[in-house]
Amino acid sequence: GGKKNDNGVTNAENSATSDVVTIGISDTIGSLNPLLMDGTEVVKYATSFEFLPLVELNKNMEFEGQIASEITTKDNKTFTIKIDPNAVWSDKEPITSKDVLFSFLCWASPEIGSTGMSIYNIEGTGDDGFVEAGSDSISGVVAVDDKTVQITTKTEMALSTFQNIYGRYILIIPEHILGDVPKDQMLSNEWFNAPTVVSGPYIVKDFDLNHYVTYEANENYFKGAPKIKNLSIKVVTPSQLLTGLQSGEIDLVQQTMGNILQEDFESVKKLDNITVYDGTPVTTQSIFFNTEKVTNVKVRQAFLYGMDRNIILQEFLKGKGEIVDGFLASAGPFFDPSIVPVAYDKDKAVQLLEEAKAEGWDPSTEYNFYVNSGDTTFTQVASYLAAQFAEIGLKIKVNTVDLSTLMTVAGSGDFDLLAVQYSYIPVDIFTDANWLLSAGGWTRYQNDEVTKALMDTQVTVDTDKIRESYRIVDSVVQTEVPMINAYVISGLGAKSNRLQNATPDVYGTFLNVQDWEIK
Amino acid sequence: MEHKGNMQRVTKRFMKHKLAVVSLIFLLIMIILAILAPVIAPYNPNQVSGGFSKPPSMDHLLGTDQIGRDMLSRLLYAMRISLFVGAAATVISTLIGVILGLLSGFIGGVVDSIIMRITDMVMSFPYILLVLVAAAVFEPGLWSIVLILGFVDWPGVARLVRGNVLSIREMNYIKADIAAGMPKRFILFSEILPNTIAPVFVYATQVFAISILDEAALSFLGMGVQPPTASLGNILNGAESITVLTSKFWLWVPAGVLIVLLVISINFVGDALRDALDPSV
Amino acid sequence: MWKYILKRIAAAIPVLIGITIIDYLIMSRAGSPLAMMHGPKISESAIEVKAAMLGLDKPIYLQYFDWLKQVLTGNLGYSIKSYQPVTSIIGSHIGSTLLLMGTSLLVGLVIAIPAGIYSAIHRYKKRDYTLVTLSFLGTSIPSFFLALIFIYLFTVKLGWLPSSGMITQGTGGDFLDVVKHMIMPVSVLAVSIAGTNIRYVRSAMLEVLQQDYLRTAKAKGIGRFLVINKHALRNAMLPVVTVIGMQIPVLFGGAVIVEQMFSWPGLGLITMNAITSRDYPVIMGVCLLTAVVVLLANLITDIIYAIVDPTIQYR
Amino acid sequence: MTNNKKPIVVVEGLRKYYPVGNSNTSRARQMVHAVDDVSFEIAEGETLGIVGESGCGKSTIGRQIMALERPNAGKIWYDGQDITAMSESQLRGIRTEFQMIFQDTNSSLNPRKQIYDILATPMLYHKIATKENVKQEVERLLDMVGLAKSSLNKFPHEFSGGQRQRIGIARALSLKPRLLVCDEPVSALDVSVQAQILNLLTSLQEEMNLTYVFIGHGLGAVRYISTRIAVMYLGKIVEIADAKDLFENPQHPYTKALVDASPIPDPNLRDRSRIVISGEIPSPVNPPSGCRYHPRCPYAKEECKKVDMELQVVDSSSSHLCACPFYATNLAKEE
Amino acid sequence: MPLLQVKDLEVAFEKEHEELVFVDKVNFHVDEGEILCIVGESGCGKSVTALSIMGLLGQQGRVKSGEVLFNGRDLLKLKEKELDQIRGNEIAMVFQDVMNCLNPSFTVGNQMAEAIRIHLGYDKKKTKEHAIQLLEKVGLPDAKAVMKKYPHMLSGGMRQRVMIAMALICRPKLLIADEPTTALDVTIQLQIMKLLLELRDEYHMSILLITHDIGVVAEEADRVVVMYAGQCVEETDVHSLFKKPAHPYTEALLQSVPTIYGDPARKLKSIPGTVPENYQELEGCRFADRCSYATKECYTKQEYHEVEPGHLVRCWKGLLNNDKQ
Ligand SMILES: Nc1ncnc2c1ncn2[C@@H]1O[C@H](COP(=O)(O)OP(=O)(O)OP(=O)(O)O)[C@@H](O)[C@H]1O
Ligand SMILES: Nc1ncnc2c1ncn2[C@@H]1O[C@H](COP(=O)(O)OP(=O)(O)OP(=O)(O)O)[C@@H](O)[C@H]1O
Ligand SMILES: [Mg+2]
Ligand SMILES: [Mg+2]
Ligand code: NI
Repeated sequence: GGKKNDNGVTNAENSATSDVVTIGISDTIGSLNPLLMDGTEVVKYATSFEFLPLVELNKNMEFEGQIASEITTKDNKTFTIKIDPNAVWSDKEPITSKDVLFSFLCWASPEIGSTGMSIYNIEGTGDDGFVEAGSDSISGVVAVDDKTVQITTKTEMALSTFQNIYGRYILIIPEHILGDVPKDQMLSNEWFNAPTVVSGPYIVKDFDLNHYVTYEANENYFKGAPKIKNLSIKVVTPSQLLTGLQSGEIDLVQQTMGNILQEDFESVKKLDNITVYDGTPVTTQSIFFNTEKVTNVKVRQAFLYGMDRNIILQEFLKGKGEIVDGFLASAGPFFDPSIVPVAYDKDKAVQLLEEAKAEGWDPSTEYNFYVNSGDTTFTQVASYLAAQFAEIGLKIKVNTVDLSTLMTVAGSGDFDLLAVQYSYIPVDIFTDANWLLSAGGWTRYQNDEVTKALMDTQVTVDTDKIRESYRIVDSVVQTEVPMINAYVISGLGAKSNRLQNATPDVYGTFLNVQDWEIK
Repeated sequence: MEHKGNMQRVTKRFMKHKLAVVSLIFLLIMIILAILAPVIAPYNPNQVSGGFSKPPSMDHLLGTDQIGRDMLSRLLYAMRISLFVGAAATVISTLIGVILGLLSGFIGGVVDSIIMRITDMVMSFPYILLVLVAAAVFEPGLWSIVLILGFVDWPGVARLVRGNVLSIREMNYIKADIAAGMPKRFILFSEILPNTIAPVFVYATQVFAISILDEAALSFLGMGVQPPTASLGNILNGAESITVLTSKFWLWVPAGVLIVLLVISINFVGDALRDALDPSV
Repeated sequence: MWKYILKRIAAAIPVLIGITIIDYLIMSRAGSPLAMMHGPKISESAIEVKAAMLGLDKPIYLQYFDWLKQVLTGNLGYSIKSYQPVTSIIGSHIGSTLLLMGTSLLVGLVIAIPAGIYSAIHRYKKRDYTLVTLSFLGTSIPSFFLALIFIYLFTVKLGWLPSSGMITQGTGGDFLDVVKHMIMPVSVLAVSIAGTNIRYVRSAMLEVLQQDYLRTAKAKGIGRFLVINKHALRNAMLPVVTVIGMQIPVLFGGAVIVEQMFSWPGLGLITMNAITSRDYPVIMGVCLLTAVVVLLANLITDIIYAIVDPTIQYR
Repeated sequence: MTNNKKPIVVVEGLRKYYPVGNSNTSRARQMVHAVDDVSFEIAEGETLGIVGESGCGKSTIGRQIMALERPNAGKIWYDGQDITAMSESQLRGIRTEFQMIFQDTNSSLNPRKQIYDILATPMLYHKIATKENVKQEVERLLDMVGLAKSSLNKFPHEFSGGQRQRIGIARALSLKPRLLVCDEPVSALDVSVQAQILNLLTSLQEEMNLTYVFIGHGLGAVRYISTRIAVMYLGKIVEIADAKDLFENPQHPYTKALVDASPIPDPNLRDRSRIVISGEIPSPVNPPSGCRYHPRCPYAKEECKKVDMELQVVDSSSSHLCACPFYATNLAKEE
Repeated sequence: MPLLQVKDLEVAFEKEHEELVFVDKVNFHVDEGEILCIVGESGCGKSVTALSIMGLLGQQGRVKSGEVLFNGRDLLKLKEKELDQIRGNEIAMVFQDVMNCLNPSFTVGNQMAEAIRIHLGYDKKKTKEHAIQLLEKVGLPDAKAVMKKYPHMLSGGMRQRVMIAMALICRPKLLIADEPTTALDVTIQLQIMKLLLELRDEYHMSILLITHDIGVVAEEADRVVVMYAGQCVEETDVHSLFKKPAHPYTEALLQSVPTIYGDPARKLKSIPGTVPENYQELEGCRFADRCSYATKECYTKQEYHEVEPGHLVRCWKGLLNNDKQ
């Protein structure tokens, strides 16, 4: 950062750019086909500029209607979706139940075989989440009328969970355009590269998944024509986010799509053409134990006591984040402040290890710790942790591998410890926690108390009850330590001062994209 | 027993390249430093011994890195790793290259064609692509980098040796050996091999330089030597941030300069060796 | 000549197939692209369905044959990640990679050839030593390091040049705009190309300068200009042509890093991403393409060689 | 004169063809007819000179006699054994008996080996010397070829061309051969050194009862050292005779042209009449039909184009063979 | 005034950082229309002498002192540009190594044309005619076809003819031929020598012929300069050289040549030893160590003096040795 910023903003771009708003991201876009959603935020946002989901989370972590005006349930098994009466496609065709049914059917078609999410909990689908090949409907998804759809699930599901996964990730696509396309051609369908009809605020003009997407405003957007006519997404390296912001090549960086390097935080803040925003802390750096390999609870506890998370937070994250135990971060409705995170206690850790030794633990064990090489901050933290653990007599071997390898290792269980950046959505911890703390999940940790508590969250709509259930889960996690929450990141978002009405945050940044404006 | 007279001649000619002499001295010092790293490094390279990203001070002559490890110690160890990777990769590729080249040139015929086709293949692999794929596939680690780099560089050596063997085979002293009824192994190992060593040696210096650069590039891309093990490339990896680049010079300048100096010295030495070993002068 | 070309192409085919086999074997060790998909939102059985759809459940040699069959029909398959046809992914990026490589090569040679000649003519003088030292420096600077320094200087400090991409986002990208974006990546590549080639040109030139026919040319009194630029240069270019041909693969490698550093929309970045996501139809496509490019480059070098060197006869 | 001695080498119908050009690029195999149906004998103790223009196949014959290559056709008997029929291992047993001296002194010694190693290794391998006496043997050899003992530890590049040639001779002699093939051993040397080597060769021959095949294209040197001389043209022997006979009474028009073309170091003779033959030696890939010399021969007749002339005995002496039956008569007519 | 007069020419080369004199105070002249032969063993400085006349020494070589007067002008003082006016124009040169002396990348026609155009300024058509005419002159059948050929397609003899044709482009007054026939077969050698003699008569040029073949000297030369170890040791006309060689080296040289003429049983006289390696450092006669007549006086400085009119020798004994016989 330093002095150079005082010399004023250096703008290497020519003035033709001024009416284009560029969003800088540091991850490539896997696809622009909503059926190919791969779980990355980048793909979700890039595609939902065109195709809206039923609902979306806003800054306050409340669900706001997109296509749906509301989703309700009475018994946590049947969910009623009311489609916004104003909702229309860009060709002025109204968005109807047909479109919703069609979109759900696509996700359940074995010919398409979507792997972004399987909807196996919906009545009428198999264990794999697919209907019989050739089916033209899912029995659990029915149209009540033109603007109302009813979905029945096999087991109980909290409304927030329903909304979070089915509501947010299934983007509604136009049946009247795509209805006749054979299902096995949907994924490679060229139409998605240049859709003629969209429901969202923007429509793709040109793209190169590894480098950029440029959008044009959908003048018929039912929530109002976007004020910015040209929007674009630009893929750069994390370090270039800073240069891009400084030079004006980038107007906005959102926390989950663009990962501004920790080292650059100060520099970004110092840019005088830029306003920065601290994101809601939700992305956690989780360290999972393979509890089948690291069986001794005392040893796992020793790891927890032996790491000085405060120092890490201060030094590596420059204080941008928080420390909690368990899955829930302070944001969101279910957080229970009564769970006080374990404090760094070297002596306690040593003592725990002594006890473990007495129980037959072999102190010469070297633990394989897998770390994502793409996460530059945590690779450094891992080195730091290795040094810290060494002090209490725990030997770990840090293996820095790329994400694919990490995932393969995670799946095969060939690890002792594994660190992954994981966003637990505050309103729906269930989906992730339930999977992670199971025989098939990464921790391979099974505990009936936890399972029951998690199930409890799904059968009630009472926030206090849910909070209580999650408290049980988190306190078990704190004592049994199948997972350590190293820190919760509050990412840095940034916005050019010429851009009005936009606020980069973890959730809801793009809900009002049609109102964005250039000064 | 390499003869004194010959060695003297080579040494004398080498000495005329002043830059090369300076480079050689520099390299030797660096190699000694690298070997002695455990003894002379002020700190354990993986131990957090000071503040985070602190500029150079009396305690830490080159400052500390992002997690408070002593930069000087890390640099010494990094150099050790980089030199090791370079040297080991060079040894491997040179060995493979020499063996295949000798076989190819001496036996000829089908063996030659097969070896040359394989050489073509390896040479036609877009080289860093192969390295990248392999680095992503095989678990990244010191030895896999060494093996990958070693595997990638041998075709050049093989071709060089083969060419040499083919031309030496036509030399009259080989004919004289055949006429004197000397056995094949004598001709191969006692006559042909020693005469190809000099150019191979010169070539090996280039491979050495390239291997160090490649290791650095791979580590920089996060596919090479993995942290916490320090290598010159992955130290530089930390400098990708513009902030570090502009305001924390001690985190990247020493490593960058060291790579450049090591590689350029090796190149200078290799160049001078080529001159000194050239039998035609 | 045509016969020769055909023959060379025929000889290249086994090499190509060999390369793809090796590539495929390596790829198969890389693990499944589906590993990334495991997670809370997906059931194991859904992944099995997907694997069957992609043919990933078959033995590796069968997968390879399927792939080969596909390739022979001119179809490189679809990206597992984006389901775009590999041919169109490659097709839309090869241009910018070739532009970058070609320009860099050109710039590199435009520097290297005169510098090499100059150096050779002034052998053992200060200027020669300076140029040779510079050329060594050029080859010794890691390209990513140079790229960092350039970005620091020209984007951060001076703000003259954009640091990423090929055109200014959102504009059509006129010629000047592209040129501006190209300056840094091209310079980085050109520095190392020039560095390597200055020495090749120099030594080729030195070799030629000692040849008897140059003495003949001088003895004819045709003047120094013609002697150097006609008689010497033509012959000195022969070995240089070969060397340049051999540099193409290396150049491709260098481009990967430079493209990554400058977010250049070329094949390099595609490849890097494909590798990290194990998108092997794309990786195989790129590998095949680069192998073809390299083999073609070899062929073209040989043909150029034959054109410039009349002593070579093809049959 | 030579007839009463038993031949040490008999060459019969020797042919050696080489494929043209690079094997990768040529499709139809064209052949260089390097040596084409050549027969001769070498008697024990004599020196057979072979002369002819460059590329006419002289060295090729030398290499066949040395069994360095296998001929395409024909047989070579060495001391009654057919070496063309022997396996490589059988050959190794008798290889020491015939040795070779090369023209190119640069490439005939391994530049990285000391003279001692060059000379001692083969002797030790063949057990001609033992570890104890090998040094003595090497010194004796050096002495024999007129080099100082101090040369032992030197490298080839430390010697002049003449000295290197002496080392080459020493190496050939070290294995106690009976036959020595000298392939232009003096062509690259200066006249003063040339004379040294020629004299050395003759004295060694007397001393050790050696048989020489002396290949050369300088007629002077060949005449000086040879007892019998074969003249080659384009892969064939056109005339073979005792040295004196050949120069005083050349029978073949090509021999005559060669003799005429050789400069004589006496300015008083410069105005003698000399035949200048036109053109150059044709390509051995497609040699001319009939007598291969006919396109350049000033006396060529129609017949010469068709009939391939065989070597025939010339009346004057039974050891004088020539492949041209017309020359003498033609010459007579012209005069 | 002689056409070419070389006076006290001294040429040095830089070798391993020291300057070694390889041509030491060489003196000779070439008269109009004559053939002057320079003979000597390999490495005695013949080529270096010739090259310094043409200003073609290259980078490492340096003329330390002396004059090369051509028609009265000192060539050594001319600038490169002025020299180009003379090279190929008034003085032409033919080299020994025919295999390497023509540029392999250009056709014969091209290589001839460039010189014609630069020196004579002819247009395209005339240039071509001139070139063809010259090629025919040097006895190349089918000159038109030869024009289109690359050097590697020609045999050694043909290349040498092309070289000669190139040398003749401007009807030079002096032709320097550096061992023009050494690499060729005897029959071809004779053809080329005959050609040179014919051309000399036709063009009335002088030829400076460098050779190490005594036979060629005897057949072709008018006058002879004998060089040994960088120095001229004898200069005289060809007849007196063979009849009464004044320098022991010349004498030994003549006796060491095996010849097809005369008594074959005659034992060759060989010169013992080799040329001293560091002859630059020798004070006295450089041949003394190999000379059968050497005495103490030989190890002092030897003057190059005239023993008979036109007969120079660098031996204090002069013709004394001849008298003994
Ligand atoms: N190994 C080989 N491969 C192909 N052709 C060959 C080979 N060796 C010789 N030749 C050809 O065979 C012919 C005879 O060659 P050879 O070396 O016997 O000639 P030479 O009489 O010794 O000539 P020179 O006097 O030049 O040594 C030549 O045309 C030559 O090109
Ligand atoms: N370019 C050069 N660099 C260094 N030394 C040279 C160079 N050219 C010639 N010499 C030296 O000058 C000396 C004379 O060489 P020159 O070529 O004149 O001999 P020459 O009489 O022409 O011999 P040859 O008969 O072999 O052609 C030699 O000892 C040679 O080593
Ligand atoms: Mg030969
Ligand atoms: Mg010479
Ligand atoms: Ni020794």
